[in-house]
Amino acid sequence: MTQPSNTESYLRMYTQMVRIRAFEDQANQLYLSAKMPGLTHMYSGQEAVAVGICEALTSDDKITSTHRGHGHCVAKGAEFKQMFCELLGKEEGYCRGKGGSMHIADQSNGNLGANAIVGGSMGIATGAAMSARARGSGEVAVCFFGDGATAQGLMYEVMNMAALWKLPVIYACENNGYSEYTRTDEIAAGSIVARAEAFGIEAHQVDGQDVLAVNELSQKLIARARKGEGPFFIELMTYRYHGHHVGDINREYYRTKDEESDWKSNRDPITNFGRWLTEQGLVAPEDLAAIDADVYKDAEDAVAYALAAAYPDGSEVDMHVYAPTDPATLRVGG
Amino acid sequence: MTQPSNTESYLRMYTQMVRIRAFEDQANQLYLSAKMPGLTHMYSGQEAVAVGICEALTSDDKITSTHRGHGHCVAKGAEFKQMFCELLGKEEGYCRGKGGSMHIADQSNGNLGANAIVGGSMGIATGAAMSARARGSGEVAVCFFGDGATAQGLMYEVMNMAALWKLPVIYACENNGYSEYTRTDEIAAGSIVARAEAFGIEAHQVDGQDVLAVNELSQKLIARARKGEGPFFIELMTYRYHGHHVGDINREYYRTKDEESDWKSNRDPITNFGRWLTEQGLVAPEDLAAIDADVYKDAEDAVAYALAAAYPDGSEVDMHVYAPTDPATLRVGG
Amino acid sequence: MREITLSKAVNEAIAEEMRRDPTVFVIGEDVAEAGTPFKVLSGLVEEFGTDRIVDTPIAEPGFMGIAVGAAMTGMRPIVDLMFGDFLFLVMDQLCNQAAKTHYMSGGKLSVPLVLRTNMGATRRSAAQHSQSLHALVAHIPGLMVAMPSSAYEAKGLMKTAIRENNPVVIFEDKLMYQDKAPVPEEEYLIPFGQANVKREGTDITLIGTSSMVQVAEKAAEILAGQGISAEVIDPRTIVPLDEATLLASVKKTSRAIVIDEGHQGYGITGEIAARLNEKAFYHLDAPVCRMGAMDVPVPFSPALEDLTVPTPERVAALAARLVAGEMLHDA
Amino acid sequence: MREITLSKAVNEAIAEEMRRDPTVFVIGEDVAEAGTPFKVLSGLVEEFGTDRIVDTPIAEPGFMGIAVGAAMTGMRPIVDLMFGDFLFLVMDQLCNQAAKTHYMSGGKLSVPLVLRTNMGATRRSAAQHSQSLHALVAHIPGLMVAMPSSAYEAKGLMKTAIRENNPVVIFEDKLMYQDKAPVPEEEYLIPFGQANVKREGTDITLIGTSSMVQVAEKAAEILAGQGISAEVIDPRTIVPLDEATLLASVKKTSRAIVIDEGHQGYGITGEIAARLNEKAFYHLDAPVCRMGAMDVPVPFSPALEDLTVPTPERVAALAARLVAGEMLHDA
Ligand SMILES: Cc1ncc(C[n+]2csc(CCOP(=O)(O)OP(=O)(O)O)c2C)c(N)n1
Ligand SMILES: Cc1ncc(C[n+]2csc(CCOP(=O)(O)OP(=O)(O)O)c2C)c(N)n1
Ligand SMILES: [Mg+2]
Ligand SMILES: [Mg+2]
Repeated sequence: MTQPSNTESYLRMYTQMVRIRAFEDQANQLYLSAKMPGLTHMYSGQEAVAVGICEALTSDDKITSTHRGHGHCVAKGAEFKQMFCELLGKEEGYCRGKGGSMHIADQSNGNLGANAIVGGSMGIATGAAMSARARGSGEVAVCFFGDGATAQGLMYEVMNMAALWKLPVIYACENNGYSEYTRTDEIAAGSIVARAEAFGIEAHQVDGQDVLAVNELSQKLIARARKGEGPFFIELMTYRYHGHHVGDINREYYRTKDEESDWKSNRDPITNFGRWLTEQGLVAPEDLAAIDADVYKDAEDAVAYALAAAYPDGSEVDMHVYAPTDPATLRVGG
Repeated sequence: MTQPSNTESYLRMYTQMVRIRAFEDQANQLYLSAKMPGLTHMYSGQEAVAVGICEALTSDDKITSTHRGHGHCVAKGAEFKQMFCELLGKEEGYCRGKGGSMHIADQSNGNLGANAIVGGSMGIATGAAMSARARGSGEVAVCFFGDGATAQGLMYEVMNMAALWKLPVIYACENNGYSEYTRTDEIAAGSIVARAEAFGIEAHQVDGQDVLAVNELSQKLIARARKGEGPFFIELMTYRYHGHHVGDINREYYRTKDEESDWKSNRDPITNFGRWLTEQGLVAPEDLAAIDADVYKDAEDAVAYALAAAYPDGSEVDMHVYAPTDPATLRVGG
Repeated sequence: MREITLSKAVNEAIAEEMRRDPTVFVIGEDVAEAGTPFKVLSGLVEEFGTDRIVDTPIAEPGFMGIAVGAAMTGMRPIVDLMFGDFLFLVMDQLCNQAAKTHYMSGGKLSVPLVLRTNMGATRRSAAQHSQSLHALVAHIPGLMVAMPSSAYEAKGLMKTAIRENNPVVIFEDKLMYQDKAPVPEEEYLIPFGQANVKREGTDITLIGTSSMVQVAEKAAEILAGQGISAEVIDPRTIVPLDEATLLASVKKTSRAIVIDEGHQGYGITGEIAARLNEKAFYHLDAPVCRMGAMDVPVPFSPALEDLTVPTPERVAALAARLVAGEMLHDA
Repeated sequence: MREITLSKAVNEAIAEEMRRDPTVFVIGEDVAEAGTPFKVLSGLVEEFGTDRIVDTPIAEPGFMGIAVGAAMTGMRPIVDLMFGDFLFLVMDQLCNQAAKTHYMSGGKLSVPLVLRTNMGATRRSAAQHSQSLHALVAHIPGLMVAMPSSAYEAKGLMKTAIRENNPVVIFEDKLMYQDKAPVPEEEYLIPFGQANVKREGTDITLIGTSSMVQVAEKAAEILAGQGISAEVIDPRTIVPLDEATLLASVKKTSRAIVIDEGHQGYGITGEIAARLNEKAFYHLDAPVCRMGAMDVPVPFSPALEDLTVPTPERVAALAARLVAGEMLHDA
């Protein structure tokens, strides 16, 4: 693989962040206009985390994602159309409409799926890393999870094994300051990075609004994990702009509007990275505006497509409960 | 409560350690002579841990115990007769024969029970501490568990809550170097005390063969926990003399006879404490021998009693599935 | 009589019992200021404070275990499990610890706690937020299992659950939180193990749990239009189960369908049908039939999800076949 | 034919499949040098090394989750769960993740793993080491459930389980590890969903799972002495269930008892009985009856424990009553 020039890679990161934001804006609109079945959790504000990390991965590398998973899915290479189709329960969705927002998966790009059990994917990511090593594939697995998920015991169980067995897995804790309607300091005692370190895992804290910082650290750690120096732990300090889910509108009882607008105005990962790109003279403001416009157009088109797309046929309801096994395999000598 | 003189308390500790050893020797004999239903796990070698800690507790304080629980049970004040009856499945046992060795409980002395799920009692101990505070009882709860149990995620979940809520609970990790047939360093990455510290919990490591060291540290921490300065974590370095259970006879494939005899000859908690007591001139060797003889006699008598005792009547089989509730309570105004 | 929502009924039950008994407390995620995502507990923290309405980290096994320990030592915790699907996370503490402690201790220790959680699909919440898992806990001796079918039931059963000296799992239907029903101002409790005959009938007995009681009642309406008289029974608690009332009805009508929103396969309908078949065999004109949720993970797509649960139309159609004797020819 | 123990049969099945397919590996506590506490896996680590026979810390939820992730990405893990009672600890990873992944991904991901664990009481191991919890997993769509009744069955079913593209839970009876049975040297597999008619008979069908097949066979001997001809059937897998074979038998004999070592209440016997009642109703001379373990936590005391499980004598007595028509008068 030839190394892309820095500017190329910067622009890719910028574009990917804008794609996430555009996707979420459309998804929110779908909810507000009552076209979305159920609820969904917006990733807006956290784009630099998913993009900074996923741009350091190959498409064979695996990730596991969360209930707030659209960002990871886009960053790992998914297409808008199949994503919106999935969110609307349509047959052309990544999971034929069976998974929806909280279970969206895109195995062709190494995304093993969002997960509606907080912390539920920590074993899966660790197992993918174990599998990568057993198969000699050279892949790395990244486990995305929130600060709230650090309360789940499963994390400590699998970190222990990952450390004992030196597995190529990166635990990426997206600390957005809240789990649902509760501040992180009310649910997390001590220090999150120290918890990983206690298992002998090298741990870092990084500004999750700075895509370059995230990407640089990720590149280093992923390269080292590939060489067998893993596992690693990263705590990424970030913020979610919307409520816990799209329906969480009145949230002043747990966080102030001032706090929200401070993050949005001063620490937005897209605005700041765009400003830096132009300040460095790497790109003209109009170029960025053109990217934005293209991406938003794509998103709108994809929404229109998905709205018009077909639901799965009723006969699908009891398909895919069990995976088929080739009968020849189940015979002697098979 | 008047403070006992030091010598009184030392002799109590000595006696309690001998009582545990005598109990286990008899229990092992019962197994070897095929009089014991099922298997059981010997505490021999670890006596200073249970006694050093429990002598710092009142009988209202709560403990939770493990599959290797006879030591905790004796140290918390239980009687031989009811214990042997329980091990033999007799009606006069602490649990009317329904629990057996792995579930022996003695709520009258604050022992909430052994537990056959490794790590299974960590929540229970933490909840007992929460309850103590809610009831304003001033009690402290001690959670005994092995090094192997530190792999269970539940521990990290409840330590987090205990730390957030400053509960009066002491996590007492008996590190005897093995979980079943596996060395601790093969199943525990990093540092056990650091794991507690990462949650902001003050943690100590202590020589678990030195009953005075254990008792001194326990007294301090328990007093502080009672004042609301808890939780605390103690890692007690110790050793089990027997196999994982009474049937684990050939164990050279996982540990050497040399290692075993080194601990038994040089680090035995009873021998060493006895020697110290006589060296200090606090007691004559004959006095200790007399204690030993008395205790062994008691244990033998209790075994004979238990062997002759009656099994529960068959009609007990479906008793105690549900606790009765006073019908008056279940009525309006009840 | 005033009408209140199921959500409000649960809230009232808990508040009344907390006033009555200082050892009762609530523990779970976002139960305090947020009052749970479904807002069922709104207002309680204002009255009882954060010492008795306790917000936890996202650690279901952990706070379930803490509740067991608290219950063993003089408190009466109400564990709030945000979604019934998370039962899988607390099974060890619930089934290996809470359920067995009284028995294993020979009756010396007891675990008076309530695990309140929910069930019910068709909210477009997909496979991990839509399950109805009461069959799992009903199988474990030592647990009691309540399934309220209305606001009235929810209040009365919750109050009993809190006063019980045993671990009780109570399943609220998420879809019913806003459903209103008449609920007296005066205190009342609903005893466990007493089924409620919601509608009398002579041709067939429809036994429904939780929201399936409403489904059964609607099916009975449809059947009435066809000249078929259906009796509708709500067992209220599946452990203990009021076998006597169910048997009396089936012996009278000679036919029955058991309707439940858990998966049909190896779920609760099999047990109830098997007991009725066994003990009312001589009186039956048709086999006791069942209708549970389909044996598939709950799909997200609305086009699929609605197919997975029993509906009044499907229940009525099956009932009509039974009454017509068509099941006999199949069998 | 040579006779080998059930323990050896399982060992051979795993070894053969590991030789055949490099993606198969074993993960669990003390599986390597110790070969598990029951010594079932002894010798495997010598042949396959510690990369493929992987000792874990005591972290059942953790290594279950790891197995799910490995299975989703090209491996075929065999998870060793030391006691069936620890199922409660792995339920979330097993039932929320492994069981649903194929469905939730619309068929794109699959989870080919085997969870091998055990069941069975009367070992004096008390309430947390004696449970038979297969009913819990049988209720969850997406899982397959196998219950071998002999060394022969254990080997053939294990080989099929390993080759299946779905999560399979396989329950071995702890009490049967040393039981010998004829097992051919040549490779064979036993397909899932094909019941085995162990003994033909005309008066009553005895359906038993796992060690209850032996109990049923002994009961059939007792009954033969009383002039009653019992047919004995082993379903082998309860998911998928070979309803056709069971129904054909019950239609022939007109009577049946389902025998299982799980708790009777809300267990698997209810489902099987309900299906047979429903689909063979017209042919039945008596209700399909059941005998499961008592609905009590397993007591430690030998004086109590032996009362909790079905025995040949009790099965035969119930069968004789059914044949005599006595159940009809009760019902
Ligand atoms: C096991 C489990 N418990 C509770 C929930 C309900 N829940 C969904 S998201 C969430 C908060 C998660 O917080 P965090 O991990 O910080 O992620 P964030 O939402 O902030 O991205 C909770 C409690 C769940 N889905 N799964
Ligand atoms: C959840 C669970 N997993 C596995 C076991 C089997 N088991 C019983 S004791 C034990 C080892 C425990 O080691 P440790 O905690 O160090 O205690 P020790 O035996 O050394 O006192 C294991 C694996 C169990 N009882 N419970
Ligand atoms: Mg968060
Ligand atoms: Mg140990």
